[in-house]
Amino acid sequence: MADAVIVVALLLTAASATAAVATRDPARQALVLAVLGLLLGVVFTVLQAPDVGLSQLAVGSALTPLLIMLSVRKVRRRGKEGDK
Amino acid sequence: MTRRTALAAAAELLAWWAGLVLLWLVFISTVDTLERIVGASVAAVGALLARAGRRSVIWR
Amino acid sequence: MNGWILAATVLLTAGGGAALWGVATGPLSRRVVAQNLSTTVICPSLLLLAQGYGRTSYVDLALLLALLGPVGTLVFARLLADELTGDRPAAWGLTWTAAGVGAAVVLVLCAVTGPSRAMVKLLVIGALLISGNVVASRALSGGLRGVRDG
Amino acid sequence: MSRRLRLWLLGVGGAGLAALLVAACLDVPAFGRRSHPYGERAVRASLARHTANVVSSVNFDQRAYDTLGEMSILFAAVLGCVVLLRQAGDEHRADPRPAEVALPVRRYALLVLPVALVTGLYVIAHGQLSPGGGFQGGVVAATALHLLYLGADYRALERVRPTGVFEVTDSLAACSYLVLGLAGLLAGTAFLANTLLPYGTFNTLSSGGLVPLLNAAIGMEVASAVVVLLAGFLDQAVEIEREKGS
Repeated sequence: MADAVIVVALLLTAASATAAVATRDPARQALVLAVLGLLLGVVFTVLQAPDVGLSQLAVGSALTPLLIMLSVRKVRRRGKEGDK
Repeated sequence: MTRRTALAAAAELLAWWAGLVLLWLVFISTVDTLERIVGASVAAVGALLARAGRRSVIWR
Repeated sequence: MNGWILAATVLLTAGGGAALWGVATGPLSRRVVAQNLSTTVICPSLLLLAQGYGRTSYVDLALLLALLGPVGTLVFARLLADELTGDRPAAWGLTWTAAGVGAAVVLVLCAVTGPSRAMVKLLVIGALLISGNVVASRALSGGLRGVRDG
Repeated sequence: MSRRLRLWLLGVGGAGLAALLVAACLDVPAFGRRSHPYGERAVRASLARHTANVVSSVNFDQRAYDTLGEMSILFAAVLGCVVLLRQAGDEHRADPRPAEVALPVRRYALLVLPVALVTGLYVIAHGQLSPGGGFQGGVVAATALHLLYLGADYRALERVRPTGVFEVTDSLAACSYLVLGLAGLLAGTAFLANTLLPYGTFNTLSSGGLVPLLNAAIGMEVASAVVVLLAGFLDQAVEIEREKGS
């Protein structure tokens, strides 16, 4: 019965991955990617792989969103400068 | 750096250092001499960064 | 199937599902709040899993999430500040309930582990999680136009 | 090649791939079976060298050469970013505006900054005992530094983080990983062989021979690489602007 948590974690990860693909706007996608990283961390923990889970949490919760949002900000600023 | 500010700086660093050493002792499971040495040096680096961070934010 | 893993599953399904649904749909302000809540909900479930599997080394995962989760929300609060100025996301009710759930889980686990350094570690994680959650929601609801530093 | 033909080709290719995948999945041993040939040998070798965390033993002892590859991948990636994101001729650096941040947010950032750094270094130091290691701890330590940007403004972060120092630390850490490997050669055994240092007592900080040192080298390398990487991104996003009218 300990598989119940594996099934739930996998289903949530599949749903969040689909949501990440379905979201078109990069800023909103970064939000969904952050939650996806979190759920992947849970999947790795549940499958008894804490090292991989730790890597996923370390990178996915703060570093990836920061990189994506900085790029989005640069592209949006470059867009505004171009129109002026 | 008058004597007073040097004292204040040392007190702040010491306070941060003590707090971070306690934090390190809470984190680790088995406590032995090597852990204490590594913990003390890591806490020192953390204290320096804490002070540098506070000063960089306030000093305009 | 011990109770801890069952509790973690329930928390993961309810909290994780709600946070995922919140972050995937609706206005931007609600999505950001949902992302903040996802950290506050999944960290206690990691703690419960650590207790359920009987491995204290898994507590480091919850510690890391309690530290970096709010940092991720601060990233969004900071870099989406101009888009969030329109509708202020002030979901304080949800924030406090999630913080309450986290606190309850941490206290129960502290009671189980008994007075030891491991219990202090759990308390540190609980404190980091709740303070991070509150500060992140404070940053989301207009924190980044706040008082100018002296 | 009309569009329809292309789609048709994609369909055939996809169907072939799907068939092969299904065939492969049918032959995969059942999930969670008792015998794991690779796993048993890895655990035996790891315990022989008193390394409690088998994953770290595989990473930094049995397959240290692959970790050398991973480290150089990260080094090359950050090098590429630094080259691509440097300031172009027609761009100038505008001084970052000081941002007003609410006091609780600022106080939280200043408080969590050292705690996150200590946690990152804790994860690096205990790489061979509990889950974690150089990669995870390095990322945590690097992200901790950027709390200053999130809690205050970019100028505060620039004051605390001289990019040149971190670039030098990055290459020094990479070189120290190599030197540790060469030390094995000099001592007459193989490159990156874990036969130099005593294995120490099990489950203590000094156990595992070369593993903790390689862990620390990777930790420093990843931490400074991520700081340099984020420095490039932050400069572009916050400071560098194009000349007007160009």
